[in-house]
Order: sequence, then structure tokens, then C-alpha cells
Amino acid sequence: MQTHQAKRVAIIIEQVMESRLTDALANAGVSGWTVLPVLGGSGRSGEWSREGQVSRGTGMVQVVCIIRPERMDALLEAAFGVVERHIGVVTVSDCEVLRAERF
Amino acid sequence: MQTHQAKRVAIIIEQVMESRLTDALANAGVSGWTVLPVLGGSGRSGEWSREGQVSRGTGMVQVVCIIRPERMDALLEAAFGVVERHIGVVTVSDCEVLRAERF
Amino acid sequence: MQTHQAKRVAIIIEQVMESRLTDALANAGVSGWTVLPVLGGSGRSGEWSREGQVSRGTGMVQVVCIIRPERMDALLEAAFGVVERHIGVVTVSDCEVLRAERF
Amino acid sequence: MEQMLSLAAANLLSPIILSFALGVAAALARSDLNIPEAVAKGMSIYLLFAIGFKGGVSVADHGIDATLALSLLAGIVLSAALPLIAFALLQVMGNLSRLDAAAVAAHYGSISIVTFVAGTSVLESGGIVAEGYMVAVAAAMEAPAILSALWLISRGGGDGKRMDGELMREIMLNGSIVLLVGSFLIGWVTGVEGLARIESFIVSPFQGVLCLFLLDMGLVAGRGLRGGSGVLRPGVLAFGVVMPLIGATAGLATGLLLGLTTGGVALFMVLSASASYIAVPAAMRVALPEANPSIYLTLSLGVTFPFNLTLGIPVYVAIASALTGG
Amino acid sequence: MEQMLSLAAANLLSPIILSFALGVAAALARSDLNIPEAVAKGMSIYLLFAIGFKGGVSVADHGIDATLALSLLAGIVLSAALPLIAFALLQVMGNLSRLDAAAVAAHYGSISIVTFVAGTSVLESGGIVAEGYMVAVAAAMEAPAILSALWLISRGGGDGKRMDGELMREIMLNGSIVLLVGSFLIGWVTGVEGLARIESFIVSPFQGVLCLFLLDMGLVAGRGLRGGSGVLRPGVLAFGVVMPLIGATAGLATGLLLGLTTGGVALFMVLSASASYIAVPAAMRVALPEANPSIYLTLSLGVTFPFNLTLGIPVYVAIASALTGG
Amino acid sequence: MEQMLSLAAANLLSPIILSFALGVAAALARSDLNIPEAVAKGMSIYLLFAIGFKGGVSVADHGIDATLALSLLAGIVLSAALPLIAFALLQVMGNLSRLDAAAVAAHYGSISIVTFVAGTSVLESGGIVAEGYMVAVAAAMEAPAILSALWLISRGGGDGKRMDGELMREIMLNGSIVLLVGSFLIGWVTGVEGLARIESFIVSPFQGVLCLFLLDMGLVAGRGLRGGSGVLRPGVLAFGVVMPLIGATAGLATGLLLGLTTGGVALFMVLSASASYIAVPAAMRVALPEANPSIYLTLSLGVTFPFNLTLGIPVYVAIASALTGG
Ligand SMILES: Nc1ncnc2c1ncn2[C@@H]1O[C@H](COP(=O)(O)O)[C@@H](O)[C@H]1O
Ligand SMILES: Nc1ncnc2c1ncn2[C@@H]1O[C@H](COP(=O)(O)O)[C@@H](O)[C@H]1O
Ligand SMILES: Nc1ncnc2c1ncn2[C@@H]1O[C@H](COP(=O)(O)O)[C@@H](O)[C@H]1O
Ligand code: NA
Ligand code: NA
Ligand code: NA
Repeated sequence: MQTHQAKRVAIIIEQVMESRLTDALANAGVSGWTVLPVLGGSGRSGEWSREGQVSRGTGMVQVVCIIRPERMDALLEAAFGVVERHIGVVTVSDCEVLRAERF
Repeated sequence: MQTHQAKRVAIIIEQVMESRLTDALANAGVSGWTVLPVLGGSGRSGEWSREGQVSRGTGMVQVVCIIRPERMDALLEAAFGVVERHIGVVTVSDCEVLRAERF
Repeated sequence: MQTHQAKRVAIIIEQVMESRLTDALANAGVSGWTVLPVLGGSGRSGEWSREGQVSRGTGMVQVVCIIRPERMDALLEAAFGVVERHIGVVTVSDCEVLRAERF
Repeated sequence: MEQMLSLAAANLLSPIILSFALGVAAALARSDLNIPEAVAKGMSIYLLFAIGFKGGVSVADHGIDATLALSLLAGIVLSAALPLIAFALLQVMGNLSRLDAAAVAAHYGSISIVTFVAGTSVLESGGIVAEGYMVAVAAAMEAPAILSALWLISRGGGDGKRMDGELMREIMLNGSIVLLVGSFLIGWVTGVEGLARIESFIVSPFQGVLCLFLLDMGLVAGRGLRGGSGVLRPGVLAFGVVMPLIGATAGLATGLLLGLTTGGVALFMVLSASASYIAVPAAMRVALPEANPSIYLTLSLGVTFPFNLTLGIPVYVAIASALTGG
Repeated sequence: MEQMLSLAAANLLSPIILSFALGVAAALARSDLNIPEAVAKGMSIYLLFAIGFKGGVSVADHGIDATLALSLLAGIVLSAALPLIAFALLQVMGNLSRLDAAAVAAHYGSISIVTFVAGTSVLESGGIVAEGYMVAVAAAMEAPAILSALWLISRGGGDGKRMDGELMREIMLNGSIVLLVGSFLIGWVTGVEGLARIESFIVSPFQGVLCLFLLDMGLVAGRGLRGGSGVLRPGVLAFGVVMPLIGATAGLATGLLLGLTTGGVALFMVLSASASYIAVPAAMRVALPEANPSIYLTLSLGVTFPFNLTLGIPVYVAIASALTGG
Repeated sequence: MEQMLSLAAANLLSPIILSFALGVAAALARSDLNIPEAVAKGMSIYLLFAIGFKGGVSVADHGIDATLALSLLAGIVLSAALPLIAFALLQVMGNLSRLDAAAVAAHYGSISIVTFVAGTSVLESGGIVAEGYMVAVAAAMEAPAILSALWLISRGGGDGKRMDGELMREIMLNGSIVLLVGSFLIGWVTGVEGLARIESFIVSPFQGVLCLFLLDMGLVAGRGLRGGSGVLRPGVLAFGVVMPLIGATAGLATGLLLGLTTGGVALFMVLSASASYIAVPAAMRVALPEANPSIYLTLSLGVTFPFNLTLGIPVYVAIASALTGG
């Protein structure tokens, strides 16, 4: 089956920043993404879990974005503007997609 | 540690189609997958989020499937039969696995 | 934008083993991971779903860990010690990260 | 007329309608107020269980009415027939594609159980009794409309195989039908004695739970309006108000023909006037994935549901009272 | 005998049993009816809190019985001893591997708190009182069985290190034990006065919440039966009915020896007859991951739980009444 | 003094405080007891709706007090002024960075609605009435403190653009404010008649729901203490007890100046003494992401909340009673 090269960008970020990030993505012309829930994790700022959350407003989410390779830089630029001052992780990996006309 | 080449297929699809997709996978001889929840997203058919759902029946899920490279085409064929008329995204990426005897 | 090579290790494992796994990771010097919820899946031990769970204590989660390539082996070693006797899947893939100083 | 106005006013200023309005306002103002999905689902299970159980107890108490079977049959016929009217009307009023029109039509033949619950609550506060088996009629009216709509599409040619056994099973055994019918039977079997044991759970807090549930419905409807407002042309919007009136008229005629009580006639009107937004949308996503969900959801939940809740129900009750001399 | 039959019939036609049956039926028919995990968990927290609190208040009200400590001790011994019987029986009746047999045995030594709650509710509707501290006995019986089962395995050789401090802590401080004991103490401290403040929350709606909770239990049990029916051979299935009867007999002897009231004896029977399906399965997944969960879950939740709920409890109550002259 | 002690003792041994203590103990012992997030959120929605509604009904019943507007204004001023005091105090007592100090200060100007609810429940059990509009004052006091804190930071230089229209909207329309004000208005409009319809939902079970909610709060606070105990130096810890006393004094003065009833004065003290842990933390994560959440959350939820709940509230009520002759 015919597949096409693409990039998969995954951004783990605080829930309160979610709409700011997706707004920034939309502004940068990125129109497709998926938001996944996150139960907990650990990083430089310590361990946390949804259940152990002191405030219920401070969970995290993962925003996954599949894009054509040539549009990657615009996306990272936009994402970085939001993520910069905040905790979170940004990863990029290669992938292939079906139905490339969608991206 | 010994690892083996494999493919990771990730399919984002509407929740109501989930059982149809996994049935198709099972019919195609694929016996391993994992279903992950999705909170929301954006695509050609607009933005949505679980909270903003007008109907609670129309959320999305992500089905992830790790398989040996040589079995990929059968899987994509089967998946595509279900996904075809529906919104959703299919990506494939390379990965390595421990315990290859499992796949 | 400047990115750096890294590995993405994803471990799907039973919820009851989660803290044992993350403890083992921490002992092996791995300090960053993210825990994602899993709705259901299928594997050698049959199909299951969170809703269909007979006991509510036996769901699964996915632990995702981004690390520098050179630290991979220590991580896999540690993870394998926990996963060994249990059902579950371990995959490794290449990815790139922003802000490499974090890992 | 006067009675109608005072009933409408009393209805508009009741805690349940104001809670709904609060939800709509919060969503339109983009407040982050939201009720967790699990809690909303829990409340809907409570409401279905309570309404079904009470219906069953009432049947146990008053005995089976000779018209029970006839009412069920009439409900099925209404549910199957209304989509045909809706489909024709949509081709005159809106200019939706055949697929979209059929999908919308399915929603209006089927019913909204929350509208039904709100209807019973208005009847109760007016001291008007209704046949207990009307909840069984509600259950019977959920599915036939879906079949009608799929028949409309298959008749127009196309690929045809929209409906399969699996989908049929999913529709007939969808959770709300099973819970409604099941608790109806439980109520029937255990009767007044059974009710006594769980009365302080399913009767006393009912109105309060309904308030919070409608708060959530308001939030959901408001979000739908915000997102879907661009989708609907004036003709389609008008359909969302005209169709319930047509449905209510059909329900009125049926109820009078069957010789039901005032409450029974009113509930037949409410059921026929209401549009589904839970069972049917899910079925449409499987059977007609090409139809645009924004259209049918916005119309059913954002236009028709609030219309029935605020204006429709008191009007239907007043008309039923007038015509049955209740 | 007559009394037993009428009690059994009354029990079978009570709203709570019928709700359970509805759940099983819906699951077997593969309806999509389901209660969100969070809501089910919320209801179980409510039930544990209410039952613990009321037990504590009753102790505050009637004073401590001299047999409290003895009852706790007896519960611990029963919980530790029953797995040994179960293990021996399984080697005669089924032919499970040692690992599977030990895992199953652990479940039958431990207890099911929902079965206990259903038992108290049958006692209440029969106007039979029981010692308030029986909820403390229930808590004491949760864990010892797990240790017994692990001892059985380690005795048979193998890698041995199944149990560690972490697992021990997890078992002893598992949420339901903590909540049960905690609310028991709160009820004890605040007494009748405290109860008065929250009575309309924890007493009046109790039966109704139990209905919805058992509806969910029925759904879960039904799904388990659907999935696990192939796993169980006839011998193992029979064990699921025989073992509770053996447990009940042991509980009966214990209760009579201790000189408890009719209700206390009946509850000792219910506890010993019931099999865990929450705390123990989780512990087994950690300590005996090679044991097959389908076997012990299907047996405990799909066979023994419904058996106790429908037939077991009324029989135990009738026997306890007959033998204590209650 | 004697009255104060007996009130404090009665408070400490009430089911709601003991439930909170149970939660703290379970968390500190690392039990896996936990209440699903959705259920906890559902309970908080219930509490907000009930408290708002009852406040509105009481205003409808007693008419608007001339001091309503003045009280709202006073609440806003207090909320804006207290962070300035807190900020200064923190620079003397702790040695937090300016950012951390400002973030903490914002929490203490704003309010904790659960502390407020606990306060009303203590008043009720003492038979002390309060102005119904105090819930509106509570809502008015949520946001101003955030603006004060951001002003403190911007004054100290730095990048400045911390606050934007979007954040402002998010703060003003945060779910709990909207629900509190909304249900207050609904209660006001529907009055005693509306209350009668939903009384058995929002009045009778209130105390019981509060118990379970505080159990969850205890779990959350206990987890926070376990994780955050290392973060807080003695000076900062002391601040968590001193600042509520300062706040309560300011609230006392305000309440007396306004000439409120005993209950009104006590609630003004409770509001000023309480520290936010829901609305403000979320705002801080957006506006001051560099500030350390462990500090302000542990302080507000782990120190000040339990202090107010156990000792503070009864003391404030006793003082208000003494000084108003109530
Ligand atoms: N190496 C990593 N791999 C996976 N997730 C990570 C990693 N580092 C951080 N995270 C996630 O990002 C969150 C914030 O990380 P940090 O900014 O390092 O505190 C953590 O709680 C994790 O959920
Ligand atoms: N480029 C993308 N990257 C990640 N997720 C996407 C992308 N495009 C679509 N999706 C997901 O697939 C759903 C349906 O997409 P679509 O069919 O384009 O409307 C969206 O709501 C997203 O959850
Ligand atoms: N090939 C696979 N791809 C994705 N997930 C899998 C795969 N195999 C197993 N899993 C996941 O791991 C769980 C346990 O698998 P198993 O140990 O094979 O029974 C399954 O329920 C799935 O969630
Ligand atoms: Na209809
Ligand atoms: Na037992
Ligand atoms: Na304050």
C-alpha cells in the first residue's frame, strides 16, 4: 500500500497551556493534531501523577501532530514560542502516512 | 540488549468504529494491538474535544499496533477497508521491540 | 530549529506494575517518563478493554520514556527486570528532541 | 390560552429550566464550567432508572390498560412515519444533500428521553397523571426512525449496504433502551412495595438531579451552538422549530385516537416532538458517516431541545388539557 | 424450610437482585449499557462509607460486646484457614495447576464486601439486628487469605520471593479496608448524634444506590461470564458453588461458638461464603502473575457472587435464624 | 473562651472533620484509597450549586439588605489588599523569591469555597444565621487577588506581559464563579417555592456529601504534604498559620464596620482567612509559570486549609459571636 514520508511531533505540556498551544499551531497554518490524556510522569521538576495532583488544574496532556517534513520548522517555531517558559517535552520522529492528501 | 525491527502502526479513528477496526485486524490475522484514549483534536473536519462533544458518543480513540515488517501490508489493507469512508489518520513508523517471539 | 537524536521507549504494562516499573527506572538513573492511559487491547493473552474488565484493578498503562541513545541499554535492562514475568510490550524508536539539555 | 401562558411562565422560571439556561449562558461565554463526562453519564443512568422504575410501579398499581399494546404499536408507526415527513420538509425548507436530510430525519422520528423526563416533571408539578407505560412507548420509539431513514437512502440508489445485523443489534440493545425497559420491568415486578424501599433514592432527589443534568445539557447545547452556528441556514433552523410542532400534532391525534388520559396525550406529543441526540447520532456515524454531524447535532440539541424544553412542553400540556378536558 | 423459601423468593424479587439480573442480562445480550468506572467507584465508596459508619454508630450505641476481640481473631483465623481447604478441594475437583489453585484459594478465604452489604440489607428488611462490629470483622478477613495462598506456593518450592514489604503494605492499606475501618471509627466517635447529621445521606438512599451498584456488578459479572465461560471445566464450576457452602458452614460454627446474635451468625456465614474480586485479584497480579486471571475472576465474580446474592444469603439467614432461635 | 473551646471540640469531633482526618491519614500512610477525579468534581459541583442556590433563596426570602453592595465592594477591596500584606510578610518571614512570594500572596487574597462551605455548616449546626448574599461576596473575592499579585510582579520590572485578555476572561468566568453566581441567581428567582422542589436533593444530603468531599480533600492534602514537606522552610510554614489570622482580623473589622449579623461577620472572617487552591493555582500556571507550584499548593492546601477547617473556623465563629453579642 502506498505510504508517504511525514513527521510526527509529540508535545507533552501542561493542560492549562493546551489551548494556547493549539491556537499557536492553528496560527502557524497547522490544522491537524490530536490531544491525548496523560496520567502522570516524572521529569526535572519531579514526579507527579493525576491522582496525586494537589490541584486538579495542573495535569498534562500530549499533543500529537503529523505533518509533511517541509512544514516542520514552522510548526516547531510556533510550538516553541508557547513551550519555552513552561515545563514539557517536544519530540519529533519519522513516520509514514496513508492518505497523504490529508496533510 | 537484543532488539528486533518492527513497525508501529497508529490509527486515530472514531470510537464507534473501534470494534469494527479491531475485528478487521483480527480477521487479517493481527492479534496484538492497544487502544488509547484521545481527548480531542483537529483535522479537515474541524476541531473537537471530548468536553466540547455535542454528542458523547462521537469521541475518538487511537489504536496502536506493533507488527513484523513483513506483515504490514496485510494490516494496512485490512485497516484501510474500515477507515476508508471515515475521518481518521493512519501513520506507520519504524521501531524496535524486545521479545520478538511475541509478534 | 536545532534538534537532537534520542530514543523513545514505550512500555505497555499492567497498571498494578506501574509503580514497580517507574521505581526501577528511577533506580537505573532514568528521571524522565510519562504515563499514558490505555483503554484496551489485544495480545497473546486475549482481548480486553477497560470497560469489559472483570476486575477494575487490572487495566494497563503505557509508560513512555525519551532518553539519549547511549543510556538506552541501562534503561532496557531495568525495564526488562520488571516486565519479564508479566504480559506487556516494549518498543523502541528513534526520534529527535528539542531542548536536549533536558535529557 | 391564559392557562397556557401561566404554565409557560411557571415552566420558564422553574429551577430546571433556569439551570439549563445557566449552562447555555456559561458555554456561550466560554466559561470553563463543565461537568465530567462520567458524572453526566451517571446522572443520566439515574434518571433513566428512576423514570423506568416509576413507570413500572404505576403499571403494577393501576393494572394494564387495554390500550398498552395499541400505544406501543402507535409509537412504532409514528417513529417510522415522522422521518418521511421530515425528509420531504427538509427538501422544501433547507437544501441539504439527500444524505444529510435523511440523517436529520432519523433524529426527528426518534425521541429524546430527557425531553420526556422534563415533560413528566411538568405534568407532576401540575398534578396531572399519565399512563405509566408511556416510558415503554418511549423506548419503542427510539429505533424505527433509523430504519426509515436508511430505507430513504437505499431507495435513492447508492451503495445500499448501510445496515447490518451488528448495527441492528447495537440500536435495539443500546444502553438507554435496555435500562429504561429493564427498570420498567423491575418496577412492574416489585410494585409499590419495591418502590417503598428505594423511594428516598429515586423519587425525592429526582428534580434536583434533573437540575444538574440540565445544567450539563445546557453546557453541551451551548457549545454546540457556538461551534455549529455557522452550519445552519435559516431554512434548516426554521425546520428545527416547525418539525416539533408537526410531530406534536401527529402525537396529539394519536393520543386522542387511543383515548389516553390528559397526561398520556401530552407525553405522546412530547415524544413525537422531540428529537434524538444520543442513540441516533451514534447510529448515523456508523451507517451514514458521510452525513455531517454538525448539522444534525446542532439542530437537534441546539434548536429543537431548548425549544421543546422552554416553550414546547407547556404548550403541549395546555393543548392536551384543553382537548381532553383534563 | 418454608421460611427459607419465602425469604429466598422475597430476596429474588427485590429491586436489588432484579437490578443485578438486569445487568447480567444486558451484558450477555451484548448491550452497550455501561456505568462509567468513576461512577461505579464513587458508589462503592459511598457504600463502604455508609456501612462502616453505621457499624460504628451501632457499636457506640450498644457498647462494646465482650466478644469483639474474639470475633476479630476468629475472622482472621477463618480467612487464613479457608484457603487451605479450598486448595485441597481444587486438587480433587478441578485439575488446576498449583499456581492457579493457590490463586483461586486466596479469593475464597478473603471476602466480598458487596456480598456483605447485600447480607446486611436482607437482615434489615427482615428486621434482624446484628453486631455493629461485624464490619470490622469483614475488614480483618480481607488480607490473611492472601498470605496463606502465598505460603502454599512457597512451600511447593519455586522462586519463593512472592511477597515483599511493598505488597504487604498495599494489601493492608488497600483503599476499601482503610475506608471501612476509618468510617467505622468515625461512626463510633460521633455516635448517634453524628449519624443524625448525615442520616439522610447515608441511610435513606442506601438501598437505591445499592440497586445501581448491583446493576453495574451484574454488567461486570455478565461480561466476565461471556468472556470466561470457556475457561472453566465443570469441576471448577462446581467448586464455585460448593466452596461457599463449606465456608458458610465454617462461619456458622464460628458464630455459634462465639455466641453471636442471629444477625451476627448470618453475617459470619456470608463473609466466609463470599469470595473476593477486588483486593485479591490485584494482589495476585503482582505476586502470582503467572496464574490465569480469567479463572479466578470468572469463578469468584461470575459464579460465587451471583450464587450468594440470589440463593446463598437467604439460606444462610434462614439457617442462622433457625439455629439461634432468632 | 469556654464557648470557643467547646465549639472547637464539637467541630473537631464532627463527621466532616473526622472524614478529612481520615483522608489525610490514608494519604500519609500511602493507602491506595482514592476518589475518582470525576466523582470529586461532581461533588464540588453539587456543593457549589447547593450553597449558591440556598444563598439566593435566603435573599429572596429576607429581601435585599442595604449593605449588599457595600459588602461586595468590601470583599473586592479585601481580596485586592490582602496579597500586599502577604507579600510583605513573606519577605520578612520566609525568604522566597519575588515570584514565589507573589504567587503565594495571590492565593491568600483569594478564597477557598470549601472552607466557606465548612464555615456555613458550622454556623448551621450552631443555629446561627448569616446573610444569604455572602456567597456572592465569596464569588467577588476570587479574582481581585490575582490582579494584585501580577501588579506586584510587574512593578518589580521584568517582562511584564503576564496578563492578557484571554487570562482575564478565564479568571472571571472560571467554572466555580459562574456556577456559584448562577445558582445564586436561580435561587433568588425561584425562591422558597423553587427550594421546595429540590430541597431533598440540595439540603438533606448536603452534610453527607460534604463528608465524602472532605475525605477527598484530606487525601489530596495528605499527598501534598507527603510530596511537598521538604519544600517549606519553617518561616514559610509559620506564614501558613499567621496569615489566616491576619486575614480573619481584617475580615472581622470589615464585617463589624458593615454591621453584619453574627453569621455574616464570621463568614467574612472565614473568607479572608482562607486561601485558594483551585482557581488561583491554575491562573498562576499560566501567568507565572516560573513560580514553584509545590510551595503555594502545599502551603494553601496542606497547611492553611486544615488549620482553618479544624481550629480557625470555630475560633472565628466564637469571636464573631462574642463581638456581635450573637
Ligand atoms: N525523558 C522524558 N521522557 C518522557 N517524558 C518526559 C521526560 N522528561 C519529562 N517528561 C514529561 O514532561 C513532564 C515535565 O517534565 P520536566 O519539564 O522535565 O519536569 C514530566 O512530568 C513528564 O510527563
Ligand atoms: N495532522 C494530524 N496530526 C495529528 N492528528 C490528526 C491530524 N489530522 C487529523 N488528526 C486527527 O484525526 C481527527 C480527524 O481528522 P480529519 O479526518 O482530518 O477531520 C482529528 O480530529 C484529529 O484528532
Ligand atoms: N502487537 C501489539 N501491538 C500493540 N499492542 C500490543 C501488541 N501485543 C500486545 N499488546 C498490548 O499488550 C497487552 C498484553 O499483551 P500480551 O502479553 O501479548 O497478552 C495487550 O492487551 C495489548 O494492549
Ligand atoms: Na420525535
Ligand atoms: Na470467604
Ligand atoms: Na483569603
